[in-house]
Amino acid sequence: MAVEPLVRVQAGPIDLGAEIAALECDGAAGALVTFTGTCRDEGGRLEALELEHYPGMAESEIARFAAEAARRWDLLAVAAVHRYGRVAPGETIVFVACASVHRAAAFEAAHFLMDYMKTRAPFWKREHLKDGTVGGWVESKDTDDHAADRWRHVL
Amino acid sequence: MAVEPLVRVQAGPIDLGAEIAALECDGAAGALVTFTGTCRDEGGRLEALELEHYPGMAESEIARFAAEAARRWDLLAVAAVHRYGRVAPGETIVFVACASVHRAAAFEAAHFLMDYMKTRAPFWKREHLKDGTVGGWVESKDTDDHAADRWRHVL
Amino acid sequence: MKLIYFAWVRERIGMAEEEVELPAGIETVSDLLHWLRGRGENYESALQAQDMIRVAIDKEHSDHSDAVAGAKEIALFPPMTGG
Amino acid sequence: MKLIYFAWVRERIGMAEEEVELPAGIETVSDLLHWLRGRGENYESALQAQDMIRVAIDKEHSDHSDAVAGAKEIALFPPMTGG
Repeated sequence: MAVEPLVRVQAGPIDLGAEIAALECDGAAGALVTFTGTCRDEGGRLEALELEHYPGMAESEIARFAAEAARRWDLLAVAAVHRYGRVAPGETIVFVACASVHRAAAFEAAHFLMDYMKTRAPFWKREHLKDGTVGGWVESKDTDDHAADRWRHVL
Repeated sequence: MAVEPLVRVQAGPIDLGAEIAALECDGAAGALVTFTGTCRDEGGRLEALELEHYPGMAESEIARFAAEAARRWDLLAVAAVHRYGRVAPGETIVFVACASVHRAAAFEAAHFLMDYMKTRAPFWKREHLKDGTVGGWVESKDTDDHAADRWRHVL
Repeated sequence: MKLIYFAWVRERIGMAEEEVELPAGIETVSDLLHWLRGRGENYESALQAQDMIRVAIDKEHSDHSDAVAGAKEIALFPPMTGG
Repeated sequence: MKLIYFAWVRERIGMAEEEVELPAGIETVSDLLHWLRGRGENYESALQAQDMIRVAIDKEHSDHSDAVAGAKEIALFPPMTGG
């Protein structure tokens, strides 16, 4: 029985406490793993990150990965929330949560979901610097691609 | 430069929101992974779990694993909180958090810490059932030992 | 067919989206990219590192060898940097 | 020397801790466990699955082959079930 993933793409801040509270999966879950990706201040240089996204596809791709995680691991709840627009240093960019009876399943599913979010969800980051200039688009990393690739061999 | 692990063993409830808020590790962290272990209701049979612990050693062993996690991975913050005494279904038994610039480090360190908490932290669980009887002591699982063992080969 | 661009592909081409009529002979995404690059400096500058360009056909990730026939919306963009 | 017991080891022995004077010849944890088992039914019942008993000397995990000399507090308990 597959769980219904909770997926959202939003411009406003992500409220961690509310997201975790919303995951209450009755009395069956034992293990909850959450991942929170936060906007770094890049040594104080960064004013904000601008996140461009592909409306429609962003939601559908994240929903696809979340469903895949629920198919591969024995999960009781899956949530994935991603922001777009301007994000200030210290604010949450992405939140992922996986609940399971088994901690290994919860850890692996959350890690899998994040590796895919990094490389396959249609979002692009650009830096706005404190000195008023607009920095370049953030470049993708080979390490992220390799991280996503390794899940092809799981299960 | 090793981080100072935040370790606590306590009888009262664990406040997730407060624990996560206390982890603010300035502007440098990008990735935060948390693990929350919750008391299951065992299909409605369970009134509460009773957690016996070895005062002094519980704290020092958890602090030792947390320091080991900070030594093996590049972490900006580590927290580990474990309850003892009576815990009701739905309440948090254990909370672990690892923050890092890199998500893989945060995921692996938190998983490592939990695997060790399960097998090496001096806590013992006993079930109190809704029918008023005291169930047996929870038996340890070979799978937990194997989960902890695999980290011997990491790094 | 609707073409839609993101991030520096959008910036270099100078627009977020456009409607195009594909000439005969454009069968794959790769053909489409080559054709677009011939349309002007802005397209060439956006798409010259052709291997790097990612493609979604009707909001699904696709390969350069995939057919474009029947697509309503084709999106072109740099490697993603979400999360 | 102080001995301290937890969980079903504590319950079967019937006390949480005690002070003991070890006789000559008790050099390792294993020796200690054998000696304790000879002290009565309750000890035998608690410690008969001797390989399963975990040991901490002065609050550090130890092996059955470790020496007990110099220890202030030795704890005996079942496999842990925290987390």
